[in-house]
Amino acid sequence: MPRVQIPALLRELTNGQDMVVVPGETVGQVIENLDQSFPGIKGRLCYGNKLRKNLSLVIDGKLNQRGITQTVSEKSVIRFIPAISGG
Amino acid sequence: MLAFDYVKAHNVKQAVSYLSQRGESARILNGGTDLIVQLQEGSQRASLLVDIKAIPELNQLSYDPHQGLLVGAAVSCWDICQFPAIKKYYPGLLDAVSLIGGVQIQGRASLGGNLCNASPAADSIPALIIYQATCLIAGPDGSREISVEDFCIAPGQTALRLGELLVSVRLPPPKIGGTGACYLRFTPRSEMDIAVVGVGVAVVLSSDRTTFDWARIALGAVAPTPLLVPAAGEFLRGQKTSAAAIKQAAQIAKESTRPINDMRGTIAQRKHLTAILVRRALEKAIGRAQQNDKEE
Amino acid sequence: MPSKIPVNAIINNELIQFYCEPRQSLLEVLRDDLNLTGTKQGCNNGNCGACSVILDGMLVNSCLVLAVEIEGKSVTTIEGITPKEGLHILQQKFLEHNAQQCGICAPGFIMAAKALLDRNPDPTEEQVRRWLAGNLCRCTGYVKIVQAVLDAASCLRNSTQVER
Amino acid sequence: MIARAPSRKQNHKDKKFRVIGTSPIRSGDIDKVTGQAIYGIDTHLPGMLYGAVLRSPHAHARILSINCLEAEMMPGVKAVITSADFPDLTKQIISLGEEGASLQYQTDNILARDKVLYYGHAVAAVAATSLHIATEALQKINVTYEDIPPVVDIRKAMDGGAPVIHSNLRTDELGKKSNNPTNIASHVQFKSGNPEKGFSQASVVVEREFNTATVHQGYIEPQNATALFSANGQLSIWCSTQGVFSVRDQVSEILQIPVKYIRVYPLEVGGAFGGKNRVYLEPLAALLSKKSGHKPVKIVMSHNEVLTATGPTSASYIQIKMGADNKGQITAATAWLAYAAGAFPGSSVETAAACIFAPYRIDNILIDGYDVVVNRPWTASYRAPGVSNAVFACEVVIDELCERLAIDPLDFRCINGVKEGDQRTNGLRYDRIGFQETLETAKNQPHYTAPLLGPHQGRGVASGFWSNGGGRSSASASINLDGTVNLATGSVDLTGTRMSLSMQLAETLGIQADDVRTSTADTDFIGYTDGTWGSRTSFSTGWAVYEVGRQLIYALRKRAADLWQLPLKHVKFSEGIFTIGNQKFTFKELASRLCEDYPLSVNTSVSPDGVGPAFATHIVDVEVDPETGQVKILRYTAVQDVGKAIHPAYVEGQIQGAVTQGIGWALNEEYIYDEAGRMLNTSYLDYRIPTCPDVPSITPVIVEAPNPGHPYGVRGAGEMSIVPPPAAIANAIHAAVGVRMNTLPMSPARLLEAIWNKGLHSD
Repeated sequence: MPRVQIPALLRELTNGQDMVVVPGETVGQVIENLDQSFPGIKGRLCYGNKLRKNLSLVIDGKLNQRGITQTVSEKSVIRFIPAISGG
Repeated sequence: MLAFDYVKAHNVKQAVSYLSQRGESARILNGGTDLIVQLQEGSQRASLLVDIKAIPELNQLSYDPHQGLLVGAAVSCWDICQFPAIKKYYPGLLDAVSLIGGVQIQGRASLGGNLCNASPAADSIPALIIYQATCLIAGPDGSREISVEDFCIAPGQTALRLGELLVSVRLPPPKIGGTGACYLRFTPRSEMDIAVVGVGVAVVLSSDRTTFDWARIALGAVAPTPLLVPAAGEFLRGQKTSAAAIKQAAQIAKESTRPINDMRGTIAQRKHLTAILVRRALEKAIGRAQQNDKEE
Repeated sequence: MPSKIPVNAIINNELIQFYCEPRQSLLEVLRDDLNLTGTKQGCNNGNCGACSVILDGMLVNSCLVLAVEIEGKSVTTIEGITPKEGLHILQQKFLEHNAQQCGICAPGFIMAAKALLDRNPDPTEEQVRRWLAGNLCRCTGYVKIVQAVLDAASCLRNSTQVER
Repeated sequence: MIARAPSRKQNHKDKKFRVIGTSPIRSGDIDKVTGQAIYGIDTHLPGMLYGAVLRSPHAHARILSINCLEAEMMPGVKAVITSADFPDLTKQIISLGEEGASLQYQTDNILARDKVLYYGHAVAAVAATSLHIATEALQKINVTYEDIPPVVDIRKAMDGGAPVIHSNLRTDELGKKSNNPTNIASHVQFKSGNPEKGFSQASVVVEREFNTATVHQGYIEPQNATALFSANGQLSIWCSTQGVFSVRDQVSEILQIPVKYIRVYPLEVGGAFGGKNRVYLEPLAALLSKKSGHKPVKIVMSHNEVLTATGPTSASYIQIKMGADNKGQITAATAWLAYAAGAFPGSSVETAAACIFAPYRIDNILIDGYDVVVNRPWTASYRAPGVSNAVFACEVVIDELCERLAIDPLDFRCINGVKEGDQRTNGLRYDRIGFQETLETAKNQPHYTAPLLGPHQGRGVASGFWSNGGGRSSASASINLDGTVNLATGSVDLTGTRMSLSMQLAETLGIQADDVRTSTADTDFIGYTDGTWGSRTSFSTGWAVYEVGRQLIYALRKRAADLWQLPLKHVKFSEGIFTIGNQKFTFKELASRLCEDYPLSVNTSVSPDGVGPAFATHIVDVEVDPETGQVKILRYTAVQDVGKAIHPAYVEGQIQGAVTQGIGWALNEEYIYDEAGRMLNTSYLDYRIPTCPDVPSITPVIVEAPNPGHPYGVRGAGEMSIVPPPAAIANAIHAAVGVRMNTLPMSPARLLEAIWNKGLHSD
């Protein structure tokens, strides 16, 4: 099953765990299921049904533009990192 | 910019009458490098600008071994820097004038403008003071002459009375033999900057060049107006040109300062730099005095 | 509204009459009234040199000259040094050395460099850097500008028929 | 036809280029040296009015009333506007919920509503028949203020007792809001491993704090905008911007005008460096145009306005703690970053937090970042936003570690430097990167081993990281009958990207750079394209250009196959030559032959993954005058990995320019405020950007570790080299006179004070 790296500020919701295994075939499903086990976490990652504007999605170490619709594999590692601005 | 009228004066009399008629709200336009900026910012207002660049007396630039140097108030920094007699006899003035702005400013800014803008940090004023320069002033009640150190009375304020006009600046002839002078300033950038401290020194050394016969030290940006430090000059008279004497003179100069904290420098920094620059300027002036011997 | 004054001047070798208010700068009149927008507006207070023009042989910031002051005088702008065909050697060298990035300062630098080379055909790098102190460039770090000016100087020295 | 998703990994092994890597002259640049290039400030339309903006003389005050009557009565005045003239955004903002805040901030920054939040904050605007009349009219607008104590200092702003700038602001921690009003807008955190444990394994631990001042991009062309709001509802805008689409969308949101009615025209831009992404004047010009009876209105800021009222970059307060074992291995690092956002939230502290330790393999890390509002202009991006401050702190601490461990600073960086496969704090994994190459190259520079020639001279080094940007780009290309190609993209060209794009298309098609004519299209004529920021244009728009090139080739192959009645696979293209059966054609030959009766044009839009991060290592020699605190830069060598230099001469220029901005940041540039929160040094006389004699002839050294995420290996070149200079110079100053500077700028006054303090302590 995909694994999710929990952002440091959200580990208060996962009793300190920084990596959790969550079922799901898309990022969206993964977040839903994550919220089942750790209520409230979806509200911290998403605004409505979209990732928060100031978060970027990282899958297997690579930035991903496609947001919650992105499909993930059994071995995927999903991360949510602060978006980076440029000059 | 607020609206104003513009007139070109063709002689001193005309300029004086314009200035008298319009009073406070008339302003003299020379190079404009300060005035136009001030008018744009609104820090200065004027109903009339009197352009004095076409007045012959204000464009004089002459040197005579007996009369000394005469610089019309409208002569540009550029022309001053090109004038051979200034290079030869008034190196301290050349040091200062060549530091006023970049090339674009040099061609427009004038010695008279630098004086009349009366900035405490003006580069040319300490240099004029060390050469005992005097200001020739024309006005409704005729003309008068005052020494440069008395010309600036407060930041941005001069001794000019209503209707008066600075015509020219006169520098007495250099003392013969053993003379040297120097103006140094400190700025964070190497160009296009305003002095944090400016120091002018002039010295006359004994015939064997080992003793100060005479010295004069003036400072910029360390008081409300450019500052002559007679005590430092008097102390040096008769002293050997030793590191100790120079250090002492620098200390006297430092103690005479009344600097402020502002965006360009702190009190401590300005006092400290005064001593440093006085020392360096004296060393350079002495060097020049001895250099002149080799050339003569 | 204040009335306008007629001014007669030679601009880029042409006798021109225009009307302006005393408070209008030469820069403003060149750009807005005479459509000579090659002279760029930068800081408008004499600190950046983008508006450099040559007034009776002297390099000046046109933002610090009142248009009424040029009565009877001669002004040369970047448009005035560009030959009918080809480029001024300084313009050519700026291109070859990639001395312009955004390019807003380029006309001012070229006018300043011309004023230098007109007086000193063989400047040292230090002389070039000092002379250009009144012109700010925020893109290039000045390196390629200085190279372009030194290169143009040597070309001018080595050739007589290049336009000046 | 669908463009292949530009994400597959590129193999750059023994790639030979014909065009890429050369430095042709762009004929378009001729207009820049003759003065004929048209910038925003050169815009002139028939019947044009001139606008001017009234700005707050207070850093923090309540607006009690604004009376414009007298101004409106003035002859020549055609329109006066205040925030009351903006559409009511309440509904819009509520519907956006949390994210509505940013729209409110945007609008309030353009014209203050109930409060002014910084010295220079816009309050009203006028359009008149001349600029002078407009500025006179400003003085006839009567505003009554009620002063509120300002807070301009970041640490004071974080104190409980500080004046609160936004009563509705709460600290956001990834969606969780604090309870009480505060000036701390958000907190971001990165944590990995166990820092405490890491420090306990260190043989040397260095902990220091740093302060850096607010600095400005310092572009020469002031912000300006010209707008024509036609009677038919069409809004046309000509302005000095990094991104035409970004302007369109911001104006659309602020004025609540559908994007289809807004058209933004790109022009030459006289410098931007991150400062020309946000709109300031465009909505004002648009409203004034509408209110003045649909006349075009042009507004140009003075440089005083540019400095006081447009986004500079953040001042910051930073604490760093780093530990290393006796082999020079970093065992743990923590950073506490507080960045001043200015009047509204949104500093680049998150970017800084993500980049600060990125060059090093560190198992135990804790990074906290705080975004803090203060009564200063709203900060904007500036070349690698926020990273120079952070890297200054990190690399100075590293220099001290090296000193204590007696390890060569470049060796130390080699030991700890990241390599391909390593992972960043934020979880991104490095693909092919060039950090180690920059270190090796720096070591081998003659500069690094050259003797220093005088007293009080010192040499310093520093490295740095910049993530570079990706983002959305569109391009369209059409073939001319002579076989040349017209290329249009949505990327504003700040410093020569039209050339680097021409070259990438020419390379793809096997033609010469000057066979491609590249222009920037306005918002009606090209697909959505992000602004020219994040060093992204040669990368992302380069991708789009590569894709349209592939499409052209594919289309020509299909046409040739039809004409010659061959299966497509027998029409081949490689090395710029089409092989059709046994005949060979150049691109030009085939194009002119196949496009006469049936024109060929293609377009595409991309949003590529595979952004390649950049690294740089700089060496600098300085001479310090210990009696005045003045620092002279004697020699500077900047080694930077750009992936692939499309046009090496332009890349050199980018590096030299970035280093010079870094030198200004390091030595003299800073915003100076009085107690009332008014900025004092509001001109380029006292805001001291480096002049020509202030800098040496900077030596750029280009390292090329191709980015596998780009067909030609491009990473981006524009920003990276502004990052290391402050640290490198600080380290050189230490080598010269033995003082560790922890404040930017390291101005003569500050360095002198540091030298005095050292003197006092050393005896």
